[in-house]
Order: sequence, then C-alpha cells, then structure tokens
Amino acid sequence: MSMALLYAGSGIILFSIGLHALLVRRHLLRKILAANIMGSGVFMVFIAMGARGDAGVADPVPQAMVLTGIVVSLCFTAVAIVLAVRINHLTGCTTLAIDEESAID
Amino acid sequence: MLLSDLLTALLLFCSLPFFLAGTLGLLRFPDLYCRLHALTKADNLGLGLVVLALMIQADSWQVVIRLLLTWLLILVAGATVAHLIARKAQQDGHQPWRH
Amino acid sequence: MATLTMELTLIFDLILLFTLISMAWLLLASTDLFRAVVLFIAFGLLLSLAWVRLGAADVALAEAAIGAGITGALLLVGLGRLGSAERCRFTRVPLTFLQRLSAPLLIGIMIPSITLILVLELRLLADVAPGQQGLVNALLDISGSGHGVTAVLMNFRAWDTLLEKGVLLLALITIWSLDQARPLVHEDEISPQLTGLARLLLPIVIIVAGFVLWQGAHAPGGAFQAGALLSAGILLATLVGYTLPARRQRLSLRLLLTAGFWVFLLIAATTLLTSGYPLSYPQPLAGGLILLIELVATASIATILAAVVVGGHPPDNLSVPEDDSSASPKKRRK
Amino acid sequence: MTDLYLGVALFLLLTIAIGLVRVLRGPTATDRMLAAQLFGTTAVAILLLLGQASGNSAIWDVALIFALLTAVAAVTFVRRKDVDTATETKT
Repeated sequence: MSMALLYAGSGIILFSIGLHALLVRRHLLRKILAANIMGSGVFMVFIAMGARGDAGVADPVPQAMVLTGIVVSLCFTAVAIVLAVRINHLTGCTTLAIDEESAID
Repeated sequence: MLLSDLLTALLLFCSLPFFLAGTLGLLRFPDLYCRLHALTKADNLGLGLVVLALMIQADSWQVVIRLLLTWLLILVAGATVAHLIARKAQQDGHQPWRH
Repeated sequence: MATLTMELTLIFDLILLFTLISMAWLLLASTDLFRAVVLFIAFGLLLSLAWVRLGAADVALAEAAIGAGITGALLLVGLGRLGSAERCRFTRVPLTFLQRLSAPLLIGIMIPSITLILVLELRLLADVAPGQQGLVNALLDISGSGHGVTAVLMNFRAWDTLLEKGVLLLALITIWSLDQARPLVHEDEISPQLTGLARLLLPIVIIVAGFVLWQGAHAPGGAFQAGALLSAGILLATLVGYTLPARRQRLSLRLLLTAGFWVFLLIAATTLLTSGYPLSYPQPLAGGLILLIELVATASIATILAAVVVGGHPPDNLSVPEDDSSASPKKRRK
Repeated sequence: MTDLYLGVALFLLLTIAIGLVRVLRGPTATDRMLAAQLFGTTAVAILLLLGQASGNSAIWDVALIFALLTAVAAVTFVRRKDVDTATETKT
C-alpha cells in the first residue's frame, strides 16, 4: 500500500515538473520532452493505483490503458517533432514565435 | 546454505567491482578513449558474472539459454558500439589524451 | 528475514524514484539539448525498472522496446534536424513590467494548485477498493486469451485498441502530409562491423518479436510490444543502409501500413452485424480472431513506427536516386 | 538469497545514479552517449537480478529486449545526419 502511494506521489511530482517545463521552456524539443515527462507521471499514478492490491502483480485494466497511452504519446512525440522541424524550415525558428522575455530560458 | 547458493553469492560479489570500476572509470578517466575502455569491463565481466551466478540457480535449460543469450547480445552490441563510438570520435577529431 | 527484504525494496524504490525525479528536473532544465535527450533515454530505462517494481511487466516490455529503440532514435534524429540552438529571427518586443510579471505569477499559482488538487485526489482514490483484477480473472475463460492484459486490450476494451490503431494511422497521415522523407543517415561509408551487427541482430529481433507476440496469449507480451521491437529492427536496418525497393514503396507499403486498422475494423463491423455489438467475438472463434488481429496489427505497428521515425512520405518521384530513406527495408520484400 | 539479489541490484542502481554525473558533465555528446550505453548494461543486470528475486520470468524478457536494442540508440547517434555540429563543439 505505502509503496503504491510512494510511486503515485512521484508520478504527481513528475507531472508537475513536466507541466512547469512545458509552460516555461521555449525550445520546441524541450516542450516535447516536457509533455512526455508529464505523460510518464500520469502513467505512473495509474499503474501505482492499480498495483496496491495483492503485492506483485498490477491490475490488468490500468496496464492495458497505459499501454494504449504509451502508443498515443509516442504518436504525439513523432507528430510534434515533424511539426517542429516544419516550423523551423518555414520560419527559421526553433521556438514558437512569441515575443516574450519573461520566460526563463 | 547450499553450495550452489554460496557459489552464486561469491560470483555476484565478484561482479560488483567490475560495475564499480566501469562507473568510476567513466567518471575519473581523462578522455573518451580511456572511458570507453572502462565501460567494456562492465559489459563483459560484470554482466557475465551476474549471468553466471544466476545460471547456477536456474532450474531448466531454457532459463540458462535465455540468460546466456542476453549476455551474448550485450557483448556483441557493446563491442560494436564501442568500436563505432571510437571511430566517430576519431572522425570528429578527438585527440587521445597524453600526460 | 522478511523485514530485511522489505527494507531493501523500500530503499531501492526510494533511490529509483529520487533518481527519476531528479533526472526529469535536470533534463528539462538543461541548456544543452543533446544532454536532455540522453537523459531522457536513460529516464526511459529507469522508468521501465519502475514498471517492473510495480509488477506491470507488460508496460515494462513496451517501455523497453520503445524507450531503448524508438524514442531515442526519434529524438536524436529530430535533434539532428532541428539543431540545439534556440534561434529565432523575429526581433523581440520589450514587455511592460506587468506583462513580465504575469507569466511567473500564473505559473507560480497554477502548478502548485494543480499539484495540490492531484494529491487530494490521490488521497480519495487510496480509499477506494483496489482494482478489477478479480473481474478480469473471472472472465478470462471466455475472453479467448489466457493473459489478463491481452484479454483487456483485445476483448474487453478492444474498442480502445481499435481507436489506438486509428491514432497511429492518423499520426502517420499527419506526418506524411507535412513533409517528404529526407535521408535519415549521412553518406559516410558504413563500418563493416556495423553491418555485421545488423546481420546478426535482425534475425534475433524477428525471432524475439515472434516470441513476444506468441507469449502475449498467456503471459506479458503481445502485439504492441512485438511491433515496437520489430520496428526497432527495421530502424536498425534502415540505419545500416537497407532500403525498400522503389516499386514496393507505393501500394504494398500502404497496404502493410493500414492492414492492422482495416482488419480490426472489418472484424468490428462483422461482429456488429452478427451479434449487434462491435467486437464481441463469437465464443469459439475468439482466440483465433484475436490472434489474427494481433498478427496483422504487429506488422502494421512495426512499419508505422519505423515510418514515423523517418518522418515524411516516400518521395513522389521515385526515380530520383535520393529515395533511399523510406520506411521499411528488406525484410518486407519476400 | 532474495536479499542478496536485491542488495546487488540496489548497488547497481547506485552506480547508475553516480554515473549520471558523466551525462551531466559531458563534455562532448559522445561522452554522454557512452554513459547511456553503460546504463543499458547495468539496467539489464538489475532486471536479471530483480527477475530472479521475484521469480517472475517476464522480467527477463524485458532484460532480453534491452540487450537486443541497446545498440539502436548508439547506432542512430553515429549514423544520423546532424545539421548543427554545435552539440559537438560546445562544451
């Protein structure tokens, strides 16, 4: 039980770190990585909540949903990278063209 | 304690220095080529000893084959990757370290 | 004895999670993007250790196949195409003081509150009785599969999996409509050792993929894991210079890419007509239908994932000599 | 015996955590890739040990897949087209 909570809590921390970076970082690839970390955090909460029953084996339903989720996040990553490359080709930018200096990096 | 258990424990303890050496070498050696050299210790002997230790505990030949295959794959991949990385480093113009 | 085991696992978990979180922070904060990508690859490695610790072997297998094979390649190729420099030719407009203040304020309020809400939710969830393990196990006999996760994926929630195949296909269509495939690799000569490695590894990849697919019927494994593994193999082949002959790049490639979705959809439609519910397989056929879907899906997933890393549609003018980087190489030729 | 396996796995996990310093420090991209390669091997060893400790043979399949695919990332790194060599020359 405590182990499941430990992992679920870490999942939430990962999600928050990713969310923070998604908002704050400017380079597109870094935003993509941030979204991936957020996804991993969500998956970890899911699996951990499913694993708090009998020790050893995780609940198959969240496992199946996370498997689907992994595929979707992989698709997202691939599409986002191609979009970023395209933006780079069209505008010469590796960031979204917002004029904002307050972002940290 | 059974003899096989003792042997497994011994082999596992023997494998630890190799992993430690790999990591320390990775951190402490002065240039890329030296670090490459440290790395292969963990690939070859570190993992090899772990695999050997677990093979003693195996209860069927399928398990033995599976373990052996894992180790062989790491060996082949590790050797090739070390070669490729050294080659790329050389092409990129890394000079070997001289003291 | 038992307490020592528990303490050791607890310490293991704590170190693993601490490393994972600090890696996530470091990789997102790092200024060097290549460092970020390498850290992300290592993050994937440790993440699959976390799945193993949680007893989710299926997820660990998928994470291993994707994290070690595809994501790394995808990000490295993307980084190579994008460049790590943060450049933009638009001039930046100076902001007023309030405008500057607004973003950190918003972020500073939003992220802690989201975290707080999630933690509260978690506390609520912790009181709910765990899981549907019992239900799945009770229905396993009629599912046509001997393994819980496969049964959920291919039978109980097969609708999700069908749509997942649709998402894969949509992603590919989006990518193909955005860009034409550009060469993945540089033209330097290939080290003979590398070719040797590929020749050695590719047959093993195919055998292990088959093993993983077959194993999905009664133990962790299945179509997606096998497909991801196979696509890493295709990627390796592409990297060492194998190419798909130009005449195969049109219809046969497209058929292979879409087959998984079509077959799944066809079975969904047939079952809708015969039983009134999509994907409720007739009892004696369930196992066979699941196997059929999984087989075709594996081939499609493998090619789609490899094509997605290449990142673009096959060149329109196939006589151009530079058409060497399109999706799947030799092993689909037969 | 389970405790022994877990203890060794714990030790190996620590070496990964320490090895991260090399990824952070670089200095070149190749150094970082090298460290990732070592993590792959160590993770395989950890998985084998965890598999033995828990008696769940599916974990060994994960190790086998890692062993098969450790080369892919490094081969991509060596063979890919790189538009900016900035990552190489930058410290």
